[in-house]
Amino acid sequence: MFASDVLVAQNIGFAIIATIMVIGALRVVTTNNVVHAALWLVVVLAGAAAQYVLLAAEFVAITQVLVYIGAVMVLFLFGTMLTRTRIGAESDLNNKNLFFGIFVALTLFVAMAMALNSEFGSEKMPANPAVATTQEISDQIFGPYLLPFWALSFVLLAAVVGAIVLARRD
Amino acid sequence: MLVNQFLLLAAVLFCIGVYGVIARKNAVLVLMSIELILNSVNINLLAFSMRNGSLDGHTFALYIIAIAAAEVGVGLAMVLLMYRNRRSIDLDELSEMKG
Amino acid sequence: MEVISNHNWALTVGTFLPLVGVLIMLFIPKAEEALIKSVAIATAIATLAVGIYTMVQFDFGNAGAMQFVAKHDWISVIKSSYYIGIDGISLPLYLLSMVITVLVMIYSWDHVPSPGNPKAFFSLMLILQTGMAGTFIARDLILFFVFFELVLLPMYFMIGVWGGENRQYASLKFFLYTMFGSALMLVAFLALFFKTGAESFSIPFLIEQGVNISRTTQIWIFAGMFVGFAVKVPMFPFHTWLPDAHTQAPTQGSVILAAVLLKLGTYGFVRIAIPVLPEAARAWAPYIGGLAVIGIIYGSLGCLAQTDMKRLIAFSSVAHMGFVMLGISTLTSFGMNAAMFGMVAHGLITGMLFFVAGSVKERYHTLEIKRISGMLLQMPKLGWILGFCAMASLGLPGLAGFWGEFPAILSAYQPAPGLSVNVFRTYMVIAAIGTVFAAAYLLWLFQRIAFGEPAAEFAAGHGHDEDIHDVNKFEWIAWTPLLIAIVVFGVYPQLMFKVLDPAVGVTLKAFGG
Amino acid sequence: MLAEATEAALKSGWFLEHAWAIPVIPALSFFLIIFFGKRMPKKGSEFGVASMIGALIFAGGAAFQWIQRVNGAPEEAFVSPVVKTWTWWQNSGITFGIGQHVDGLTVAILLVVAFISTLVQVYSLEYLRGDRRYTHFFASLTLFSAGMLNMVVAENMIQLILGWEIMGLCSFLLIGHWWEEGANSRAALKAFFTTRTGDIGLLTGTAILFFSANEWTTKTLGVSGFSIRGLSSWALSGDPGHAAITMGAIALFIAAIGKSGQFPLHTWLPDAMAGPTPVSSLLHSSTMVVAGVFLVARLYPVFFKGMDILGGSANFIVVIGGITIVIAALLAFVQTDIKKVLAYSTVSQLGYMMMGLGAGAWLPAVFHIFTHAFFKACLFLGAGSISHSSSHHSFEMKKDMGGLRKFMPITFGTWIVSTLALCGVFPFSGFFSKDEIIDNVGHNGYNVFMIVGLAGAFLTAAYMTRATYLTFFGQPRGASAGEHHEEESQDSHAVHDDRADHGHDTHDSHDAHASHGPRESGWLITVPLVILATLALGSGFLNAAPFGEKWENFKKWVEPSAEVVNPTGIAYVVGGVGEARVASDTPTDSTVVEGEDSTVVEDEAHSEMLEATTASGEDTHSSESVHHESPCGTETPEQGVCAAPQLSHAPFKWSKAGLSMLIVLAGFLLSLFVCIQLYEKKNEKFVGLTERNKALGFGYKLLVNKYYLDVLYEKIIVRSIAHPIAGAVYWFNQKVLDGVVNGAGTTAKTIAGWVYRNIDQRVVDGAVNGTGSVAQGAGSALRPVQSGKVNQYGALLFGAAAIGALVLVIVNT
Repeated sequence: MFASDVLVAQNIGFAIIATIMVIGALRVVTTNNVVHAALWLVVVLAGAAAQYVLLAAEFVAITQVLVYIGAVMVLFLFGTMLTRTRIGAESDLNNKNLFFGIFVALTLFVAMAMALNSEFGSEKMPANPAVATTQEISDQIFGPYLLPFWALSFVLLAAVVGAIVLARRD
Repeated sequence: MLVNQFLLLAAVLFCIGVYGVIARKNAVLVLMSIELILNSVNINLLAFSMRNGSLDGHTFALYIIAIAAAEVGVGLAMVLLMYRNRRSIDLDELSEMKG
Repeated sequence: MEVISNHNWALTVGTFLPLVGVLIMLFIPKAEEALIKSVAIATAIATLAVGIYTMVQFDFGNAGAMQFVAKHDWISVIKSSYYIGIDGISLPLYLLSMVITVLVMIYSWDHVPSPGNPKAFFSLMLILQTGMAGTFIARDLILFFVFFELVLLPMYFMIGVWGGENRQYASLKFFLYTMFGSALMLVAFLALFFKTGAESFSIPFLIEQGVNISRTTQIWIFAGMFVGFAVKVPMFPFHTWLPDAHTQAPTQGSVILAAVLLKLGTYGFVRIAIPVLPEAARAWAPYIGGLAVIGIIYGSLGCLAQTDMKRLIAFSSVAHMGFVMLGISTLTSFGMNAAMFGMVAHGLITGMLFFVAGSVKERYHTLEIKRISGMLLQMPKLGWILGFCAMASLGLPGLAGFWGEFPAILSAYQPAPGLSVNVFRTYMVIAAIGTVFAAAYLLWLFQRIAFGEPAAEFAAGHGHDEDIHDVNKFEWIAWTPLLIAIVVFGVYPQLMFKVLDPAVGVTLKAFGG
Repeated sequence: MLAEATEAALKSGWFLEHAWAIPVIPALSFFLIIFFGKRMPKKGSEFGVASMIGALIFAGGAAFQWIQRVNGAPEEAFVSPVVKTWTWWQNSGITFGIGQHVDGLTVAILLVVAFISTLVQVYSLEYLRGDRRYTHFFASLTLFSAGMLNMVVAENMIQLILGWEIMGLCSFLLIGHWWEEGANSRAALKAFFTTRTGDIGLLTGTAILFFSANEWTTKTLGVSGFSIRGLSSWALSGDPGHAAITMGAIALFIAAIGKSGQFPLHTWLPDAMAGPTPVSSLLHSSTMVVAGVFLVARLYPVFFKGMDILGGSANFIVVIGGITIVIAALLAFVQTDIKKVLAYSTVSQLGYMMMGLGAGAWLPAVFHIFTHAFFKACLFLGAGSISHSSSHHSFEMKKDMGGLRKFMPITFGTWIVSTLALCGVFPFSGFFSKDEIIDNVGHNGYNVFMIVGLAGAFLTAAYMTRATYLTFFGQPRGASAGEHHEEESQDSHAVHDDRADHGHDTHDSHDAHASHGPRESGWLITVPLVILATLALGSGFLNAAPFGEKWENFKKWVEPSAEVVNPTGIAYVVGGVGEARVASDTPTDSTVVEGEDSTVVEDEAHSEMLEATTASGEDTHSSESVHHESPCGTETPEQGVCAAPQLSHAPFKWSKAGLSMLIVLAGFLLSLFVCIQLYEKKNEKFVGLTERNKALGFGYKLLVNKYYLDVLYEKIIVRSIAHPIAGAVYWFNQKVLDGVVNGAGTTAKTIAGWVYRNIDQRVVDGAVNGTGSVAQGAGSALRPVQSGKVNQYGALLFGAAAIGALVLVIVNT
């Protein structure tokens, strides 16, 4: 019965966070203000981090907070500033693909929803999953997934170099 | 706690992201939408790894975060460049770059 | 069984050798045109040599059986295997494709159409050769399909890049049309695969299992294949891509198209559709026959309405393939033999006609029948060759065309048991009338172009003199084999019937024909 | 031991065994001429003449040995043909042969064809000297003869078709020999096209007969259903259903109509005069047009049963023949071109042959082929000689001839002889053939057609008199009077001269005419004329019924006796086995040519037939004595097979002959009278009669317009097919079918556009740009991505993905 309380709590938590995330996401793609959009994105990302916690992935959650909300958002804001997009409302951020976008999004959602329902109708998560420790993850990364890790590091390197090459004014 | 609830959430985010990519005109906003998509993927990964009780999901989620960072970096650099060349980051105006 | 062994390497090599040639050509700089050409031609000749070796090794006493069989796992996931073999039906077409490629290349030595770039042109022809040869030896549906489609792309580029004014429309039409056909065909193949227990795509297996499929299902599957093959043949009413493709394609393209590509469709009927689905074949035969005779009359009338020589020849293909399909639709050995013979004959003759048309175009810079006349006075040799081909094409006995035409008509008098005799006898009469039309349009063409006085604009001293020269040496080299073959097979058809007949018998086991 | 006796009794000889070589020789020389002709001193003509002489020698040898064979055999015995086959093609394991089928009919026609061809070639040496396509001409001429000869020796229908069509082709080339003239090439086209129309019948008829007969022939005779021998026996065997054999016969006869210029397909024949005169003479005397008649004579049993000949009522063949005689003869009256007169006379003579065959007068008809060849060839060559030497290559009797008898005695003499022969005056050859036909037609109960025949004889006499008068009597006119008409240079022949490579010498000859007017032709022309005239006079005595049995050699040698013979075929009564060996073993001697052989098929047939053989042996002995009761043709033989239907022959009566003589004489006199009145005295009662008298005027108009048949064929049928119908079909093709195809594309586009204009735009652009860039050789499928706004393509991508996903999901659930 105790466990069940936890479950209920989890569910309620999930529901709240999910709602916030969805609203945030919607605002991101609808707001007319780039900066607002960025801030709403923060909300979504934070929500995502929270979900990770619910999914017993502390390390990822933390990384999410650090990298995304820390670095990426800052990047975005810088980008916004550097390109001197008007802070504040802007009229035409949307192009005439609006309706097509909605059409596609809905289609996709319907497709996925159907697929998911038919696949995992009411399958439950394992009751009390083992929380993944950082050590386990590091074992994973530097164990079986070493090669992808290297590849990734190269990608990052390339990205850094590329970013510099592109952005540097001369 | 259902598996589906996470997956559905991810689906919703994904679709919203797609909508953003399609419907937005401002480069920065498009990048943001892409971030949304990536996150929804992450959620999926973690959900599944919890379901299967394996850690691969985590690993990949991390990788994705890293890649997202890189992508945003490059992306914004390009936006910057674009802005420098023609004082706007309106994607619709990219259309005259026919090879 | 391993892919290559001492006794069955010939087919694999013969099929893929051209690709080796392409690889070599990749490393030759574009500028080295002569080198590129010679490498390509050398490859083609080497391929032909392998083909001839195959023929020499071929056991003619046992032409009905598959020979040089090679079988090896290929895509085990979908139970498709690399399964090839050759029998009396495949052999002539297999060789035909090789011969035609060689001759076309020799012809191309000094006839590379604009915008030049022989490297690409010759490579495409080699790839085409692989596709064609492969189709004729494949014994596995997926393999067959792959080769069948492999043929599309080079031809698409040939028409689209080296074609005439309206090439983009023509090439796109050709591509999409055929694609549409083969899509349905693929579906039919898959249906066949699953209906036979999803065990294998190998044709012999399907022939065993096919009979167990319920009649209605058979009919539906056959419908899919029918469209796929009929588009390629092309049968009325799926033929409309042909005139455009032929008219726009460069000479070499037209020749290969007419000589070999059209045969892929009919070959598909003979090799796959009919033996695998006998019930459906019986059910479909009257309709196929009907479309065939419509095609005969219709194509001939289309010819009579043409003002462009090449387009006329293209329409004549519709009529001739009509005879082939009529033969096939009777499901009798007479019909099948006629059809198979007709395919080869049509390949030789119409190929030759397109060669001539190309040379005429090159001389006069036009193919308007109205504008050309008196060719026999200016270029007697070319003129008489045209006359010869016209005669062969209208089915004159003693030339190859006759043996594809007459037995087909004959067979329609008595179709396979279970088919309506009256219907097919009607077809017979209509087809016989078609031969008169054939004479009409071909002789009309010949009379208009070759007889009479040269047209004023092309008469001597009107600036065309340097273009208007008689057959040159490359043309002779490229044409002589075809001309000889037309006569030889016409005078002594047994050469081919001896090979075809047993294989046809095997194909028709299910019909007691 | 019976076998030895038979072989001793029934001689076969080297020439008979090698009759197949007769067509082969000219065929080979055709290739020689094509490839080396131009380099030879005589421009290839030597090959042609030599090969024809070779063929003639072979034919002569064959004929001689055949006569020996017949004489060697006992009275009334069936003398079996010499048959050989080699494998030609096969189907479902059964091989079909090519080879020879030599019997009386064959050797007779072979002889004529080879003979006439030789003379015509010799004649052409002079006639076409200096022609720009001298070599081509001889090539075609030789191939033409090869075709006819092949058709005559044909062992089976396919081989027959081969020769038949080769003749068609060569007639195309020869008639259109001077194709610079549009008219000539059109005439050539017309000839080929008309005969080809008849060939529908040939193809279908062959098919019908093959499938009806094949089973029986294979079982009984061990030959395929194509084989002449097989078909003949089958027709009389009582096996065929009436419908099948009738359909087959009708179909084949349609082919004969086309080839032999019978009504209503005779219209190509006069136009065929556009060719050089030697060609006309060859076409109209012994080859081409005879082919149809020969077909009927060759497969006579088939027609006999199929058309129910001698069944008492009139049949298809006899009716067509009768009509042809009269209409053609009438047309001959209104011609001013001498060659056209002869052309129509040919048509009407062919009518006689057909009528004879249709009325059961097989032998006279065949004999008429034989004799007609000589005098008709002679007449044509005579006309050629006139135009060549006297009238500047003009054939206009009224304009350019007249009074030539003084200048061209030899030509005149031969002409008169041949004319008398053609009219059937005793004792010229025509009398013995044509009169026999009329006689037998009446004898067999076709009285109406006997009258038609007599009327034909009258008309023949009349129009030939007219032609002779206009040509040789009266005063020289036009060219033959030495004037040089300008319009004659419009004449095709003149045109070709002007462009001839060696044009000058012919020009010289031109001027020669102009200077010293008409003169006799050179020996290369006159010698053939004389020879032919002699034969026109003499050949009749080969079968001179009036002088009793022993003069009827042609009958003895050519007519197959209607005996029941044992199924191994082809054997003459006393013991078929041995002869069967002669007939069908011979190929195995010559199998060097080809591996396995049709004998394989035949032999087991024999083995199963052996017991029947001995049985039928003596049974046929008995029937030997009383051959008039031979059941063949009337009822079916109990055992054994028939090779020919039993025909009876009209006993010769001078009274009947005298009657026809009188009629012919009347024709001469009346026509002569009219001619003198009309052309000599210019008697106003006659001149312009057609203008004054309505009925005559109408008839005249009808004749001048050839009964409007040409109008019907060319203006109405051909024109309508060639233009409106074909045009309509093509319109249908472009507008409807293509419309459907393109329509499908466009509708797809518009629908997409209706859903969302942008996708459509992109797709089409994309596709077009795509192909465009491909066309520049630099394209790649991704090309469109760079051609438009980035997120448009994002949109597309996701859109596609979304729809794809949805479809997948729906399919899978």
